[in-house]
Amino acid sequence: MDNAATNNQETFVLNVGPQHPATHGVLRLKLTLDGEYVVRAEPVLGYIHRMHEKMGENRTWAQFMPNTGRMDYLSALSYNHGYAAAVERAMGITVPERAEYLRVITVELNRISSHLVWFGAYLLDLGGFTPLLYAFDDREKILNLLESVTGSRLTYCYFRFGGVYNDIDENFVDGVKEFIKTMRRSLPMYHNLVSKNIILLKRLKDIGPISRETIRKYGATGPVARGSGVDYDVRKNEPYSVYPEFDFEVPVYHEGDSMARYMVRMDEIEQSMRIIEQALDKLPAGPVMAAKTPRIIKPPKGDYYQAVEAARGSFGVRIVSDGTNTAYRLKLRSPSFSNLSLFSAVSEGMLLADALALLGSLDLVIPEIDR
Amino acid sequence: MDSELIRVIAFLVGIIAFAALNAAYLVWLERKGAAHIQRRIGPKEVGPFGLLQPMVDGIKLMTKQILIPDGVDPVLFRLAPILAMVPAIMSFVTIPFSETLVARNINVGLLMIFAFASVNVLALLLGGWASNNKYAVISAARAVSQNIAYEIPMLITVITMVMITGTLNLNEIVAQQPNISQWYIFRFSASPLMPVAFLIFFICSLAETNRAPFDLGEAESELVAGFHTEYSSMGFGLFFMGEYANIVIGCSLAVVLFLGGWQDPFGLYPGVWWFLLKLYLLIFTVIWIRWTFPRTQFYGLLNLSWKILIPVSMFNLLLTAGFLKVF
Amino acid sequence: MRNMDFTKLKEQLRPLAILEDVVVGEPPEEDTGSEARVAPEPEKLAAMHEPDYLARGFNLDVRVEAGKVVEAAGILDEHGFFLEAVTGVDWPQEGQLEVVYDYCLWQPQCRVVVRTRLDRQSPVVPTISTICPGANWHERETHDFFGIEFSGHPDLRPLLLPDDADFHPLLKDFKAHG
Amino acid sequence: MGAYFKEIFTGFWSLLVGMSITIREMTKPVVTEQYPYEASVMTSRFRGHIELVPNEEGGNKCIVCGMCMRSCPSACITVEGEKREGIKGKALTRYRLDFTRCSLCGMCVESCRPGAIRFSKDYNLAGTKKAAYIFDLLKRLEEQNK
Repeated sequence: MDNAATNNQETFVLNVGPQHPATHGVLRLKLTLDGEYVVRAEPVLGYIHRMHEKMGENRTWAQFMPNTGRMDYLSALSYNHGYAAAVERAMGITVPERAEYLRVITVELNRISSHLVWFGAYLLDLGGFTPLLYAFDDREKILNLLESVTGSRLTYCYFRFGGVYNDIDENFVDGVKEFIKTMRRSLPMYHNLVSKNIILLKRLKDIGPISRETIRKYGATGPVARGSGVDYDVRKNEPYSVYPEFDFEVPVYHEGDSMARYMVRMDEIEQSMRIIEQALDKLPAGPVMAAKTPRIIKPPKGDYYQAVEAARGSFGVRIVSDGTNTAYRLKLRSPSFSNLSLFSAVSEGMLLADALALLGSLDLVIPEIDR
Repeated sequence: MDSELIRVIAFLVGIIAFAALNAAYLVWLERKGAAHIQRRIGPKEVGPFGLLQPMVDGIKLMTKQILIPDGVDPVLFRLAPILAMVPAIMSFVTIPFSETLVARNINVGLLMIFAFASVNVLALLLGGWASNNKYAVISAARAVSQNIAYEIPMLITVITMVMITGTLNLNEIVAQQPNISQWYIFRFSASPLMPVAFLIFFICSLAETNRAPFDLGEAESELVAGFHTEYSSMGFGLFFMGEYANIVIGCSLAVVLFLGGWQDPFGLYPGVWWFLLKLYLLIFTVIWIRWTFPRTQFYGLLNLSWKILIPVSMFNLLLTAGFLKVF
Repeated sequence: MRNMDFTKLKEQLRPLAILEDVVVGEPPEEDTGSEARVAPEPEKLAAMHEPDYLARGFNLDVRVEAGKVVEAAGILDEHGFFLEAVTGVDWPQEGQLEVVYDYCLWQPQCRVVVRTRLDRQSPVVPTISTICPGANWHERETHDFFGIEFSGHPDLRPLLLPDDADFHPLLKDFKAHG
Repeated sequence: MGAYFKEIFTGFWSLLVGMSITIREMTKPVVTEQYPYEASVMTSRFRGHIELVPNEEGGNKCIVCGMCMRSCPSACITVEGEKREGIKGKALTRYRLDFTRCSLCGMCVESCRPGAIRFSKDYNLAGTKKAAYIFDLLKRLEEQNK
């Protein structure tokens, strides 16, 4: 028991996790509670720490690619993208346009599937079971599409330096269009079933408000930041790939509560669909791999940084190269790490149930925090 | 005298069988209902449509070891599951399934049911407290305050009903509702708020039985399994059966008080089938609600009771009193 | 830097930067074109570079003494930057450990890298968690991986490694198995 | 006061809307796949563990260059070959795949110039021992030919 707890008879320590339904993985929260009120919350990390950064130093640049998909298993393609773009930046490789379009299409599909999992799992946190199954039904369609292109369903390893692994098949474009049609029907259903539900509104409105300043001080990004009125999206603010060619909005809500973060993600599903539609319409013909990609990747000496907007926020890759075929140093900046770090500051004084609602609204993927 | 003894024994066996069978098959219904709402199939392997699944589950539960963790209160820990089941079975005694199919037609039947229903919360409290588990204690505290909050509007509504019916005998209450226009839910001459009163009663019985969306006691995403976290085997099984038995009691009461019990809506063929039909429709609604909504937050739950249900049921009480006086 | 003039920021950061020897006439490795022209002393230049954003991915690269990281963090915080990450790089040949702070601005786009080199034997650097609370975990992680001591840090227990970890896996002399 | 009643009514209405949605979904057909009884066909690009591609005579196309071994991030491939009369290069004698460590990234398939390996469509492997997942792909190919 904690010292604070033994000294004060009114408080006790509740261990939430590492095996607990609310933590979605092996995260542990050491909560000091006064009744049901959180006095102090301390997340304990590292239960699935695998030292990806050291692995990066021990294998060739190309061999590290599968690792990126295993950090955030829900939006693996964004992580593929971040790493591929960082090495391409270091090598000065120009990616063919078709390949960039395919990257954007698959990444955005992946983002939708990630948000759908979050939506279902979050409702599960809040005690609603059925939306999970509906969301997984829709997500299944995305997984089928991505499987037909990438060959795997979750831990994709689709991107290569200079392009993508292989071109789409003939059914993909129609399949995606069909999916967008069904998703456009599903979204209003989700809003009627869940977003407008009085019980959900009561549970999320004004719960876990995060101020703009807290967001900045803790370096939170992604939907968590955008739910607090921060108009920051790497796709817009630091455009990469072919994102500048698309017309899409960055949903921003100013309330900063759990409901705002919820609405940001739901709106992002719609915006991702808009990007996919435009990308499908504009999809250029051509090769999917750069012709001049060197066989052996040896980026010139120096350090390079690349950020991409993953489903959970800004994913950054910092490469330090010494000009050999392995990385000298590979820093993976994962968004959930920063997003979770503000939890203990924000959850103070909240009810247990609200604190867990806040935790869910941060959309954590533990392997990505622990790396 | 002899026939009376046989009657008691027959009803005793019948009631226990009814309670156990209901608990078992409501689990099946719950799983099937949930599955189809979620566009799955649900249990289908054991027997046709998985109908033997409850039996298999029961056998599994009975063959499991009863684990008594360190540091629990051994007596209370064992007592709590029994305490959860017994009052539920006792309450069945006075439920009129049909005009004649009632174990004991007690004059204060309604009162007796509420007396036993309040024992149920004691079982949760003791089970949670005796478990020596923080999740269980939090859950027990939640369950108690929830039950206190919801007992009030429920009893106010029942008092309103008693004022209208003028009796505590359940069979007499049913007899007063021979057809659909006479059902108390539509008896606007007694009070224009009767459907609201039914709704309050129904919501309260959901909360009293710790059913979703008021299942704060077992909020599995927060408290793992709440008060029965440490229970295994039939200890858990009894809590589980107790919960379903309580749902049956709650819905039976709603049927008796508001929906005309065993009476035919058209006054033609009254009988036990009408009672069961109405009962299972209500129970299905309970299941339907559970698989539709997220769980309420604790303050939301208390606010609903203190800020909405209690004032409205009070208003209904006064209104009914006024109507009784005037008409 | 695009879109906006960061001259004030640069003026504030320049005094913090250490002076490094630059051989005149021969362009240094990093693209310091604009700096080289305005710098008063061609041989001793402030180690503040503006690399080509498209090639490097960041806009400003400042190398400071270990004692100045807090001041640098304060200046960047004032300008509205947020801390993306803190990390280390091991340079065993030079006997040094580098600490890298990545800062980023919401709008307009600007990434600033602040770096400092520490002695590999006794790597100590003041904590910036007093200015950016978010640095708390990043510094703990860097302490885990490199053994860098962040003086004044409220809680340097291992974050990602086990509580009893007595090794620092990202040091170059730590050999990974398998 | 007005807001109080409004909230009750809109709240109650939202609950009814939610219930109407779930009951509507209940009448729709089930979407799950009853796995052991029915199984979906793997897409043509599905990545199972790798297998050797048979040539026209049912043999393999491997030239034992070792590129797959070197490209594998997890070092789960071991290729052994020997010099044989009448064959240019080496002939494959053993192709060992340690599937317990494979991450199905496909680096080996990409690096294979003669196109001797490809992804299989095996997705329902099950076993209780680690050794069950250490395959000799050459033997597997020979067994398939029988």
